[in-house]
Amino acid sequence: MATNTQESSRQVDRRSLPLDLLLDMYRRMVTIRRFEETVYDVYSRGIMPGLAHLYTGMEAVAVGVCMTLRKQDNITSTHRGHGHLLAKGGDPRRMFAELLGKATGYNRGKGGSMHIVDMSLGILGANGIVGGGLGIATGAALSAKLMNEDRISVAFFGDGALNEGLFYEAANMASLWKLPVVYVMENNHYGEYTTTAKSTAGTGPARAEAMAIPATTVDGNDVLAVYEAVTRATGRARAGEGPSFVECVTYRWRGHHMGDQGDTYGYRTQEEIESWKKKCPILRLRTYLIGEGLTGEDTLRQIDSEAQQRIDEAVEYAKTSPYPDPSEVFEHVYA
Amino acid sequence: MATNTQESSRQVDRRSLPLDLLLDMYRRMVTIRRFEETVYDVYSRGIMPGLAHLYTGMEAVAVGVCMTLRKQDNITSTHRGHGHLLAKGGDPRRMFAELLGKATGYNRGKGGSMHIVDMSLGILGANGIVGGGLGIATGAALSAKLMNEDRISVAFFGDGALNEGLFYEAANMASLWKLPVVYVMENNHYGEYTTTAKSTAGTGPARAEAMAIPATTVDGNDVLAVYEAVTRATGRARAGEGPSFVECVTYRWRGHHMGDQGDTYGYRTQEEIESWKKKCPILRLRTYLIGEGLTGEDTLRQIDSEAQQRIDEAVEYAKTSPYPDPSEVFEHVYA
Amino acid sequence: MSMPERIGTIREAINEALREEMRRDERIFLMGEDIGLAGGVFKVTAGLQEEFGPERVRDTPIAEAGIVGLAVGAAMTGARPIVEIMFNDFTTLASDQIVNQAAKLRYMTAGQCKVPMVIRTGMGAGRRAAAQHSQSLHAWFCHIPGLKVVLPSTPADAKGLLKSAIRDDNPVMVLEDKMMYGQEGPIPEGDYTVPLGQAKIHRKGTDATVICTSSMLYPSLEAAERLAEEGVDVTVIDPRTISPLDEEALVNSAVETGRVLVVDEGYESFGVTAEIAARVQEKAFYYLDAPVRRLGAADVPVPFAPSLEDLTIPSADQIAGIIREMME
Amino acid sequence: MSMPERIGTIREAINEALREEMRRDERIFLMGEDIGLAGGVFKVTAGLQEEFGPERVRDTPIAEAGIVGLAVGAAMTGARPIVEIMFNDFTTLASDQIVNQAAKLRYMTAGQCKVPMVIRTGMGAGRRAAAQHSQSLHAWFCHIPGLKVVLPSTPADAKGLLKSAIRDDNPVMVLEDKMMYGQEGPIPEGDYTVPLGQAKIHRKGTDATVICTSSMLYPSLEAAERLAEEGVDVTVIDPRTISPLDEEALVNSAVETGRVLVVDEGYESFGVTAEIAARVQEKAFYYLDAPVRRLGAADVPVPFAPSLEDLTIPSADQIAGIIREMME
Ligand SMILES: Cc1ncc(C[n+]2csc(CCOP(=O)(O)OP(=O)(O)O)c2C)c(N)n1
Ligand SMILES: Cc1ncc(C[n+]2csc(CCOP(=O)(O)OP(=O)(O)O)c2C)c(N)n1
Ligand SMILES: [Mg+2]
Ligand SMILES: [Mg+2]
Repeated sequence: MATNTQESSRQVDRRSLPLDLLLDMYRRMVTIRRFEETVYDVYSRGIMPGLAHLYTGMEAVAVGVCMTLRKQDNITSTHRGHGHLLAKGGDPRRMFAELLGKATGYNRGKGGSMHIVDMSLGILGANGIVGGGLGIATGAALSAKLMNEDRISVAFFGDGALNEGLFYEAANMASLWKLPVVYVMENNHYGEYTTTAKSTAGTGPARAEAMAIPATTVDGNDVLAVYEAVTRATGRARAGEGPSFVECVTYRWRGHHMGDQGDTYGYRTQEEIESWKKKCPILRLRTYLIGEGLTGEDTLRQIDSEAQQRIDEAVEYAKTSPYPDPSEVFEHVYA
Repeated sequence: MATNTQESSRQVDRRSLPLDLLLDMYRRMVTIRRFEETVYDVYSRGIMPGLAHLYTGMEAVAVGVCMTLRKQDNITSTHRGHGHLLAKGGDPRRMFAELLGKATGYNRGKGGSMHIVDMSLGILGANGIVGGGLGIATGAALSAKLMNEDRISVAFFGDGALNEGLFYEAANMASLWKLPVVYVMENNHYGEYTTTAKSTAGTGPARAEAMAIPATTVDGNDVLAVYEAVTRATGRARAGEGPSFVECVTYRWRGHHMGDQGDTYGYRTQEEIESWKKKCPILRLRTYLIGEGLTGEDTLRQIDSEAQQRIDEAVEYAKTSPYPDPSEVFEHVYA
Repeated sequence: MSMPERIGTIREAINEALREEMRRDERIFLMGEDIGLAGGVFKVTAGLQEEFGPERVRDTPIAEAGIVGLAVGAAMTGARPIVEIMFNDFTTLASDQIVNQAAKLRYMTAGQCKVPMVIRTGMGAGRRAAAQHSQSLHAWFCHIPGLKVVLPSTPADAKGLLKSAIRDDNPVMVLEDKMMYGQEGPIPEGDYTVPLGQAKIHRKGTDATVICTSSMLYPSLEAAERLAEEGVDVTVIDPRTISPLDEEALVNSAVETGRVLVVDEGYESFGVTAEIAARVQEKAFYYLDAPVRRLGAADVPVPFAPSLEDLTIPSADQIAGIIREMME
Repeated sequence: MSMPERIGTIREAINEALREEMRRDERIFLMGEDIGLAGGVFKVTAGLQEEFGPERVRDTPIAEAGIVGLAVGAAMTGARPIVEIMFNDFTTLASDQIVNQAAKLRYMTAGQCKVPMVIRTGMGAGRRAAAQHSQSLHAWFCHIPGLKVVLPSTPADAKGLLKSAIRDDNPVMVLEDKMMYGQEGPIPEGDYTVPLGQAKIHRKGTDATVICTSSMLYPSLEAAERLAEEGVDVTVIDPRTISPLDEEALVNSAVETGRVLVVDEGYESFGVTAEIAARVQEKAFYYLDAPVRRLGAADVPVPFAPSLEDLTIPSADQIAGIIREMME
């Protein structure tokens, strides 16, 4: 979370970004990828309960956004939350333990994939309700303003969530009250099995602009483009200029959730998936780093293997952790 | 409802409108005015229970819209519904009886001011929930399309209702599915005691356009301007081209409801009210009719006094009607 | 009933009821998220879009309030919409449209209109789906005059009750337990209906009565089997329609056995078990040998961890345990 | 309690509690429709924007789900929002945010966060406001683990309970009967709190117990007066907090008198009276001389016509009549 340096200037020139920032982006994206693909494996072997919505292919969005944030900044995430949490600095061990319903998990096994929270990192939660976090992120921005605290909010949400009424109610207030919040729409072209074209008249950015919220669309597979656009948006937020809206166009490689992996349900073609795999966001950053001569294969391979190791450890940690005590079922209902 | 003649052409030249149509507009506007001002009197004398939200000053909107509709077309109305109902052909006697909670009322006294329905006139109801009718009107348009019935819907709603999420959910579907519905936003500058500027970022038309719904703003105190704009919108609907959005800018002369009449609550000035009274929509049509030599004072005065008489009869009818039988309290819960 | 039957799942039974009703009545249409092309996330509507086309089996945006709102308007104007809200938890997003519009329009208008629509939704815990995908909020709907509330527990009832719900001229909430979609049993072929408001006695005993809803039928039957071995003879009765409730059948059974346990998967407090217990104790008071007991889901948001989640759902063990206590 | 008191209305008591708490704790802010400039449609928040400014007494757009959603996020991040939802009927628009977010976040996160917020809303019929402006839906909130539910019936309780609700670290629903805003009574000055979860005995008798909530206190007291003249000595007890319920106090009274009537203005079926009746009969079964009786609002959408509306609200006549029946 050391990227506070951009705060003064809102224009980012990708060529001026420090190497450690770029490598950190790479590291986080790879960590997400390894995490998700490991979830895929573990789930496929039947040792993971419940639902899991994988972020594979969308890594550049979470990382491009969260690298503009500081520890005290808040995010709200979605049902497809692993990437956001890891990008904001979440601990893969406690995440994996949560996915297995263990007492060492972030939520002591009570939340599972869709409800992980880390208040110390400003992560206000994944959410099982599509669009459910939009009010929360906006409210966190309101409290920052009211209590004069130096923090901003980012709400991640999907192209499908754009059609829930809550967005308009919350964003309207954010616009009226100039709240420090950035709405990041992850347009991966589908909400479950329904294409954006069939679910959405008009576009996200147009809808935001109609509420006087500046909006932009970026290539969500280009982590630097995301970083650039969101830096402008967070800059506005930090300067008290109000909310912004950033649409990131991307794609999920895996099924909507683990239950339907491999099955296209007739809603998309294998070719489409393959064509997007060619636009892999990690490969793209890799190629940039090497192509520009900023780093070498070895460094990146080192990062890759460290990431894999970190995830393997996380799995091991999770597997060997205890289940919560039965008595915990009645704990934490009230504060 | 004899204005079906405009259906083929969507461009209205006000100079070509037949006199009987113009006089009908005038008659309906005056009827609404007399109805509302009589409600004001009756309420002030303490013989009317509950809430009443008066439409005085906004008559041109309801009439300009409803004169483009046929009997089978549907409307949904709001808490401020008397004008819409009368414009669509509602019977003032059964309306007044309803306001007094009488068994001869439209709803046998069970609904009161905010819930009057007349299915035979396609009136799907006033509504006590702000924005509550937006889904219903859109659904009526959907059923028309599904069942291949030749009718369209109009949803009336206020500038305040624009901020309820339901609008976006319903209008998005209308746009996607090209449903025959017209959204008529009555911008009277306030939702209760809150100005549009404080409640709404951006504008209604921009929000509709962002969902690919054609939108326009008209002077809501000019019945002919409303009629012209809505004729284009209903034309689109009838031709299967989908929804439209018409913002009508107007003003309510009376308080938000009868309980706060005379009290400006500090939210608006007496001068503002007076300045809008000068823009009286009835006076405006009157001046036009006489100024263009289309009719004479006598004819209009005749209409005025007939309207007053009709309302006086309605009050008399309502007053002398019986209350519903106590046993009715348990009737109509289920069909 | 001498109708031909076949063995099938609740999923199939619902699908069959929808298909047959849509063939019978052109005014019926379905709308919901991913119900068409994908056949629904629980595959309940599979194949229907193929037969009836995308107009009548309509995929919607993710917009629960809007979906129900449109259904209300369509129902008022002569269509007969059937809405799927994927998870019961998401009906909260449409509460206003369900409660303030659909349920009240007939009464508020003194019968000028009717709102013949069905909302199907998946209830129940057990899928490790955590607190926002596991609720059974039927008590909410039961509390609202103007709604009918149906909870099938067998394939035959799923078919027969859904058909009745579809033909009813009121808004009817049909809550399907997500764990039961694969539950097998006989499905009567053809035009089989089960009237709304009629309980069903699944097992008749003399010592105690278990009144149970939806998937709670199965642990209740299991508990009854176990108790039978111990010489305790238990009636198991499923109201099937929770609102309106077949009070007479429940009270009669209470009078016969003198001991009643009510089991339901909604949160226990302020839930369906309370209403049934309150009515039974009032109407059968002088015949009761013990207080009416209740067993609902634990009063906690449903936890994700399987080891915890299982503790929140009423079990055969608990049911048998309570009946044993009552026999003392 | 030797605190100085003054006579004032429930409206004033609430206003005073809000004012004192806002002075005490800067993290508290109010949001709602027309609560600031206009002081609320029931004038409960009058003068607060003048004292605390438009940031802390915040007029919002008409957007109930958004308002509650923002409050949840603000509460999670250290603020202490108090939301006004004008009419209880409109809380249905925010059900998801109340039930799936506010109520569950603490549990789902195993205590990592808390959601200290209050939602005040106006319940109750009698204002000739018809079916969408007259509901008392507190049973809904009581059914949801993670929420607390408070219904004051006197000015002192209105002040003391609201202060406790504001200081509580959980989401607390405070339902204020709209007919009672003008109700007068003593208001203790200064820092007066009433703990959540404690019932209050308003009148102590030996023959029967009336358990009543919110505005039902007054017809219950009136019925008790009338019955006293007939020689029937009635306890009147108000739980004040409905969730968590002071079960002990209610059961103790049932044990003492042997006859219990529960009165509440929510719809009778599947409402608060059912839960209380079910608990009392279970815990006091062997002390009861008659079944626990219930009286809620009629199970119909609230009609507009005064002549009909009045029939839906429990009355002193009905209460006295039921107690008389129970004494036979
Ligand atoms: C309120 C609500 N409605 C429906 C669902 C079921 N659901 C879960 S994810 C999803 C699709 C969301 O699409 P999008 O917002 O584009 O996110 P993506 O899955 O593509 O990341 C749906 C419909 C839900 N969880 N919550
Ligand atoms: C869901 C809901 N929230 C709040 C209210 C209270 N209320 C009644 S009318 C009104 C203002 C509506 O403003 P607008 O839509 O502009 O209509 P207008 O009164 O100006 O005609 C409000 C807030 C309500 N009836 N329903
Ligand atoms: Mg998507
Ligand atoms: Mg307005």
